[in-house]
Amino acid sequence: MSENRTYAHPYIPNTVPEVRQAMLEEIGLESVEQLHDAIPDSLKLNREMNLPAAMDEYELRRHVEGLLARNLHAGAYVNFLGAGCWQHFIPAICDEINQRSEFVTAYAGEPYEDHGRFQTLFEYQSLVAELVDMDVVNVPTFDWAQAASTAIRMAGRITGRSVALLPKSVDPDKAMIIHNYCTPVMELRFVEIDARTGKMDLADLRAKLSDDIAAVYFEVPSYLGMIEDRGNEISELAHSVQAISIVGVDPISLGVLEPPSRYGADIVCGDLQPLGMHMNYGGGQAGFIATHDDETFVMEYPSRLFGIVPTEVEGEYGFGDVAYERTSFALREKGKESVGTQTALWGITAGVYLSLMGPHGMHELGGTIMQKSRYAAKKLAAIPGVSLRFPESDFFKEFVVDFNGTGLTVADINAKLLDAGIFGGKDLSASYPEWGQCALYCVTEIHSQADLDRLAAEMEGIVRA
Amino acid sequence: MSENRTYAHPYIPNTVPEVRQAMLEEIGLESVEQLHDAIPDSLKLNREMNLPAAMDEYELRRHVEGLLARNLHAGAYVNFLGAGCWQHFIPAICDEINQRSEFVTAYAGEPYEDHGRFQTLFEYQSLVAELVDMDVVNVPTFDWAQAASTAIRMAGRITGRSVALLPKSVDPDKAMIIHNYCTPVMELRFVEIDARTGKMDLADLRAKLSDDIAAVYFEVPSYLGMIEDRGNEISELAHSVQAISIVGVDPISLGVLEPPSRYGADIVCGDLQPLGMHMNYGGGQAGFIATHDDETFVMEYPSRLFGIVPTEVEGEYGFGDVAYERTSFALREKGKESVGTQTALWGITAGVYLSLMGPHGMHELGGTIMQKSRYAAKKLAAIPGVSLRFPESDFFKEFVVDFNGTGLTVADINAKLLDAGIFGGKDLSASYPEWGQCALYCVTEIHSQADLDRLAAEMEGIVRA
Amino acid sequence: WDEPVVFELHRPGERGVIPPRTEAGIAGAVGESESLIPASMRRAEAPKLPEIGQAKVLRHYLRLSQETLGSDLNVEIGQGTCTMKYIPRINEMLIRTPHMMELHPLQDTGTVQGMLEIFHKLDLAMREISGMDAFTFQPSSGTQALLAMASIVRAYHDSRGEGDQRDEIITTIFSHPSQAATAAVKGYKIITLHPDEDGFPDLEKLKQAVSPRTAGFVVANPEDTGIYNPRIREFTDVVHAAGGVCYYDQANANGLLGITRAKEAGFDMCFFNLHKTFAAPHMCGGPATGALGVAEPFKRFLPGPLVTFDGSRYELQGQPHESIGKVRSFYGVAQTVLRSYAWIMSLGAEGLKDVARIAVLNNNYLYHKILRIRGASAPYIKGRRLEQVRYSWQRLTEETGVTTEDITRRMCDFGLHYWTSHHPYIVPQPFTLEPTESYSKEDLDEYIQALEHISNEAYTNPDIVKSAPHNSTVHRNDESSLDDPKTWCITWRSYLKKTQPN
Amino acid sequence: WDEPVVFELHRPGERGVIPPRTEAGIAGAVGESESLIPASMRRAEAPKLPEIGQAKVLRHYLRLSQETLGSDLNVEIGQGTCTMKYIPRINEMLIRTPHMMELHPLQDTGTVQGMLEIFHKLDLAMREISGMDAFTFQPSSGTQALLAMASIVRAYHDSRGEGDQRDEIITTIFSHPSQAATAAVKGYKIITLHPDEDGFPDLEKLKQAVSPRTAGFVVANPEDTGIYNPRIREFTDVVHAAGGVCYYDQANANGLLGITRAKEAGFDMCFFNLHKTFAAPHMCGGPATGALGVAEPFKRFLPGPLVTFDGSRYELQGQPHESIGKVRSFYGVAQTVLRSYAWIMSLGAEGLKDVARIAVLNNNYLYHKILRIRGASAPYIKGRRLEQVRYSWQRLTEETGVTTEDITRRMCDFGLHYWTSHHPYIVPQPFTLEPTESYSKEDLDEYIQALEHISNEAYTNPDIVKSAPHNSTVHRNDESSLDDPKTWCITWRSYLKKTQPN
Repeated sequence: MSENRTYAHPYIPNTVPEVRQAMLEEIGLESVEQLHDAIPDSLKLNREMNLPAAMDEYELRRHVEGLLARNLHAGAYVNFLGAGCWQHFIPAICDEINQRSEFVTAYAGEPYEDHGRFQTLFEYQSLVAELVDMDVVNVPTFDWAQAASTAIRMAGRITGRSVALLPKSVDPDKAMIIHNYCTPVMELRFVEIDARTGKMDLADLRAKLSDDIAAVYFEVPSYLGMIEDRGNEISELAHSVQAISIVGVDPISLGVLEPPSRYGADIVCGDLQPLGMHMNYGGGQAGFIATHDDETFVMEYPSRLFGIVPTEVEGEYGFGDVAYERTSFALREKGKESVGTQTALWGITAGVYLSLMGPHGMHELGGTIMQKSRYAAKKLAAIPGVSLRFPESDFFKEFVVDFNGTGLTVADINAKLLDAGIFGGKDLSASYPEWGQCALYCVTEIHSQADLDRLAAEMEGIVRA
Repeated sequence: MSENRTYAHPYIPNTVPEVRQAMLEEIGLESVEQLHDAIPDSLKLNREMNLPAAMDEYELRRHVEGLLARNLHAGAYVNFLGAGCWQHFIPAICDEINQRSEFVTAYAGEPYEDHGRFQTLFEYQSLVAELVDMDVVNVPTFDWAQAASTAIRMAGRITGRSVALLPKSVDPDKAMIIHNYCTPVMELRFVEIDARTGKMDLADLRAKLSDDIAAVYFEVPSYLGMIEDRGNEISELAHSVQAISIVGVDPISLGVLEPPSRYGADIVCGDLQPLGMHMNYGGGQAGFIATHDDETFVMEYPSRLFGIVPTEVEGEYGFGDVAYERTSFALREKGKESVGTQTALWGITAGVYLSLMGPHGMHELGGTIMQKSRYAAKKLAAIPGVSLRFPESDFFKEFVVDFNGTGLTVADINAKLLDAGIFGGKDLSASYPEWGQCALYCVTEIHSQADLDRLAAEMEGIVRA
Repeated sequence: WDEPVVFELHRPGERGVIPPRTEAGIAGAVGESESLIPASMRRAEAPKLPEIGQAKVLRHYLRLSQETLGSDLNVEIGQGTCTMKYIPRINEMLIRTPHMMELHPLQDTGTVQGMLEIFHKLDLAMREISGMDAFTFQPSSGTQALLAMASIVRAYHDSRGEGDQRDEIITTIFSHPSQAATAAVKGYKIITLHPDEDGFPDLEKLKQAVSPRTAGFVVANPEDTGIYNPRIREFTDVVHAAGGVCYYDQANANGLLGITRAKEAGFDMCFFNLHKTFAAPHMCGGPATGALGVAEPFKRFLPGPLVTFDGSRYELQGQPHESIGKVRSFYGVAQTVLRSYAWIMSLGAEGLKDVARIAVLNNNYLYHKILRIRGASAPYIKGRRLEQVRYSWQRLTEETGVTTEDITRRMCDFGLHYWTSHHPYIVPQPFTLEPTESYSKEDLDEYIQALEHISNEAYTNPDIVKSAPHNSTVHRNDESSLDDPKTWCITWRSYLKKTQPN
Repeated sequence: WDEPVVFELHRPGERGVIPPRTEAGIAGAVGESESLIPASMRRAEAPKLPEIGQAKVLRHYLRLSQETLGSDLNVEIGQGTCTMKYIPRINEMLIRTPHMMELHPLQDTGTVQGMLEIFHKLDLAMREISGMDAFTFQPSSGTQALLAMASIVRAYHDSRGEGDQRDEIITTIFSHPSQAATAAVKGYKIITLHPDEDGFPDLEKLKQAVSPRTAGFVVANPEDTGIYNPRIREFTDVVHAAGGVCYYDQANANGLLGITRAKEAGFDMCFFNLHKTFAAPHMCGGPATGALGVAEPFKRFLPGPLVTFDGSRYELQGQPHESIGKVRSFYGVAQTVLRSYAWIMSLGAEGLKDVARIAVLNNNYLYHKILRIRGASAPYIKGRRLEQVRYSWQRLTEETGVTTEDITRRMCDFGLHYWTSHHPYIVPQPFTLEPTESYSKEDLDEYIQALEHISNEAYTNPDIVKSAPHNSTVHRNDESSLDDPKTWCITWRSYLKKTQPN
């Protein structure tokens, strides 16, 4: 205790010496040291921690703002990085709501004092349900990778099997997360992708299907941007061995692309980040899982599921936990996987986003992304030495640009783009060495034609130099 | 009406064609044009307005952020401009509260649905009352200049006289505002200032006192930063001719400086901007007026005054308008001056600020400003050719630096400081040509020693170059 | 919440925030702060501000915010004349950047080109909307704009040597009280015209009122009744013929955007409240902006400086000697200038016209429905109104004893605002509704249903209305002390003195 | 507010926002968007999202926010184990800048040096606070941190060729359910130790439980009871001797900062919930951060990448092959990393110790007072507790029939949270309070008085407690449908199908 302090710390009111003393007396103690008597001296830290001196609020602001000022950001640069975290238009109201003190600081209250939180999350579930055309959606989980991991483990429990098939085009980082989460209970096997189209190689899929297979997982659009248009066929193949069809989606595509329920998906998962979350250096991710309203599936969710109920008062809505007894909160290790703090604020935000956008907004937005990304791809592919890696496949938002014909590395190109105020696409050369120098470009509704023309112009300058 | 629009504007729900049509039918009209039938064609604008095309939210954000990015700001530069708008430390909670949707969008509701607004403004009045040591404070007015103008006119009505005396050191802009507001009902006469001390010339004051004088107005600290230490004498002189003593103060000085009530002020006024308002290019100003709880004075306020009252329920507080019948709301031209929308949000913010700072915070802050401003003055005055215009006078926060010995103009110096990331002090050469090249420097608690040392070093480099 | 007054949260020793401190190096160089202050000026007794921990301060003000019914939270059509429209959230976000908040008004103009461009472009837009030739955004409310206009009237006549002779300003009873009050502040005698039977300002009375003493004529159109005076050009002609200046109170121009302008109606000046028509928030009562525009001959009287543009650089240019000088520090409420600029850019010419049309449509829909409520009426002409209507509960009061003030308190139980009218109550038992363009049909229906419900209560169970509020944070005030100097308490310290004497 | 479900606000044609559009030049170059989508993949039927004007969406969510009792708004000590402390507003403001919000995680590291420095400096602070040797902030909650630790246990034993043999993890019944659940996710068999009579984990039982099958031991100390196990070092020694890994659940380390550390207690790994001890907000349930630290021998198993600093530049460095890979996309919740860094910088070493001491002082004051309330008790040892206590209303229930769930609902009427405990209810009729350092004596007294009041009610008028809530936004739920697949409604569309069949 800082005995020489003449006033309290603003965050710790009872550091007021008189108050502290009165409270100690009340509980029969003489000094604050006695408070920790339960801890043996041998375990006590016998020195002060070596940490920087405390800052007052203004010092802190200046210090942190000074650090942050060293970051270049995608609001000031033109950014073509995507690969799991995407820069989209965020309506101001999304931030207004998720910055509300009430939502920022609430946690796990009861349906009565936190009625608003329950309702908001129920609404989130309901709005995503419409987007993905499913009847059940969970309270958000950590991210797409977690949602996919859980979907696969749900499939494992439902089928009593232990192998999942995934296309090799899954994001290597996501595959690592799924792998860690599934090990050692389930095994992942990878299906080849067609070198020409970038899509799953269905022949290889057929070859790998067997009675061991719990699930076939695939993505629309894929990590590499391709729109998989044989979803029905893949789901039917999965179902042919009584496996479960799991589809990962970018929800922002669903204003224009068919929802997976229409091509046989049993479980849908994906990331909410495009629906109103700032990138936040990767802190905006949040996963969702959706299924039909089938008890077999619902009872395998580890997550909380909020349901709507009547109350004592006619016509009034209340909200509560559906089938709470599934969860590890109720059953510890006997519950379904585990549940804890997830990403509720992003669920609320995604709900606000979808409420604002409506069906027309999502449709227009999807169309705009289709057009702008195609336009960018076309402009880039027109540059000598630059081409598309999968020119025959339709894509949504992202596409693989092949720089092998330029004689330059992606790293070189990106360094030069950075000088021009542009964050170039993600370098794929480490993850997919067999493709040489390729990069994944992301183009969304936020890119103006001028931005895309400038990218093409700068790129042309770089490759011709 | 945009007949070809297939959807509503987000801000105007009833632009939905079907809804619009249904409403028109309900009121018996056929077209929206008929809505304005009351306006003769001769008065109608017979063309579309020539305005830029509407932007969607993202375009707007990018457009405005692009414009704002062209502004250099005092968060990134080191700023020594004050002169009526000061850069101070603003606790984060001030912004949290004044950005609350409820306070941003409320207006003029009744004491029941807007209980919080009434209470917050009553608390603001009460907190400022402690700071200035007076029993009555108004709901904020536009700015210090308006508060001073009204104080002078209150004094005119109370005394039945029509002349006010002000020292020549009053900010020329403020004097213009007061002059306009008082003309033609009252006349302003200016008292000389002592060329050596910058303070009011009491001999001249004595000479100008007469039975015509309604009020003597002076400031502590003055526009030029000086701490007037003869307040008692000035008030007594004013009272000697039955005039009213009006003191303008910078409220942030009152943690260390005596409040004007202690040296005879009858009316106190000033600006709230230092108490938690960002500079906002001059949009943060807000004035206050304070008096004793004397009916003669209270009944001359034009402003709303919120009072605390009991309610039907024992121990509960309610709030309402005190002596509403004074106001122009009640009496139109027969009310006291005029009242309307003023600067309530800044009043709320100042209340939050004072609640956070408490007496110790205000005391420490005042001391810090005293020390830092003195330090800066000392460092600058040590530079060859640079001196203080009024070296003998104590000052608070601001001081006049004399560059006549450098052979450079303030404009030259400031241009060079700008290149070094510094906004130099306000150029006084136009307002006070008799002093040659002088500038008003403002140093507050936000300046670190490193900032001040850097100022001195840059300055030295400039004058030696 | 049953929230105490902030002083009651005081606990000695607690701190809300620690302000920046003096470095040891500075203290060493200049000494203790006390030594730098003349002895007579050192504060002897610390101000009795409360000492409160940070969390508790935040909690207190957050709770008070929840007890405030912002327009964001309700169907805000009950504060008629105030044009409580939707405040676009994007605009509020745009101003929250250091590139706006941390600008000092005296920065070199080269460092604030973006800000000045916004001022200039809003000026251009306002000119187009009004037909005037130059705007200032210095006045920080409608009242200050009216004061500035009255000042310009005086400066104008002074410049012509008629300043002393022309000492009367003519206004109307249905106009905002500040029209009369600000003219009086500028030393004018006020002549107030009452309406004719249909609620129109009376042209004959105006003709009788004008004289060589006429300095100016100020009027709103439509006035608070929502009735548009189609003969307005005749009015301005009469005043001009008498040598007076005509200035237009367009605080609320919400029903007129893109439809009709000050210029064609013959006005020399007008102002728009950016916090009404142009979607800046009201912020519990300011800071606000009364954007003041004038025709070319009056430009030289505007308060300065004005923003100019030479095609490459924006500048702040001082005004000539004839200017009224200034009415507010610096250049106005820059944040609100930005907000309104952003709002106009979100709508364009077509959108602004939609605003006017839907505001009038909504109002006439509401008017149509409210006239069917038992006990409600709308005095004066039976025809359409523009953007608002002043209604009357005269019949309801006569038949049930329930007054418009009772209904004010009862509406609060429905989570809705309701305002009577400015004084004096020319319309008996008045209430004034203005739905603006921001509310949907369902929103209007909700408001109408609440009024219907209360009307039914008045006829069947009037006590429930008279004893309202029943659902507020607080119960009914005992207002008896508010007008008595012995008992009023305008601050907490005064309350303590008056209620705890010893 | 009696706020409808958002779908009920749907009015065809209304729009909340217009997204960015395609320029004509782009559309001209590439054609209609439909033409770019394979025919089979064009969405045939639009999603049935509601169409709502912007003002109405904002109003809806603002009202729902007001119906949510954030910790900012109340004396938040009723959610024991969650460490609901004051969330400094400055930290929330600091993250709201494009320099944070608009960073893409794959930007060149040269463009995010400030961000990486914050990660690195928080890592250093955490090392000092815990005695561990390396931290990752990737896990996005305590549960994910526990999963990561269980994964590391597995990777560690795999690396030693004992992965298959060691298939048991030992935990305790008073620990968070996720300790057991995450270990089970990683395929482990769970052994759960029950406490001894005084509430301490039982060392003898541990000795019986360990074996060559022991992979790890996970425990909190203190556990949810607030009882600190002073023999913890003997526990970790026993496990180590058996070849197991010891990992420490320090989700809540609020009573220990600067007092004692994971290292000295013999743990190989620990994690801190930044949203508990380190003052990041809970955000209705995430995103959160479980900062995971390990001793040097375990560093190679951490998920990657880690931030490194060579004295001049910060880098993201991939992890070796033995790493568990990743547990979450990218690097964690960067905003919360910044928040906690800022919080530590606001306190310094001395301030952190003040946190621990005042948290324990507040808890013991509360404990002292609550034991005096009729019907309340605190099972197990009678001595002091650290930062929280699990209490019991067993006697109250026996004597009045009022249960802890009844009290949950009744506390809501006082504007306060109250939480029972995790399942199973080892302590009968449990409730768990944790006052943290953030609340003043008066705050604690307010909470105590509410419990006293309810205890009195239970003994005098139990129905008022049993029939609560009386003051909530909503009335008591009929929960009968929640566990029945035929009637549960997890989405609005499901509700419509199940309640409007035709």
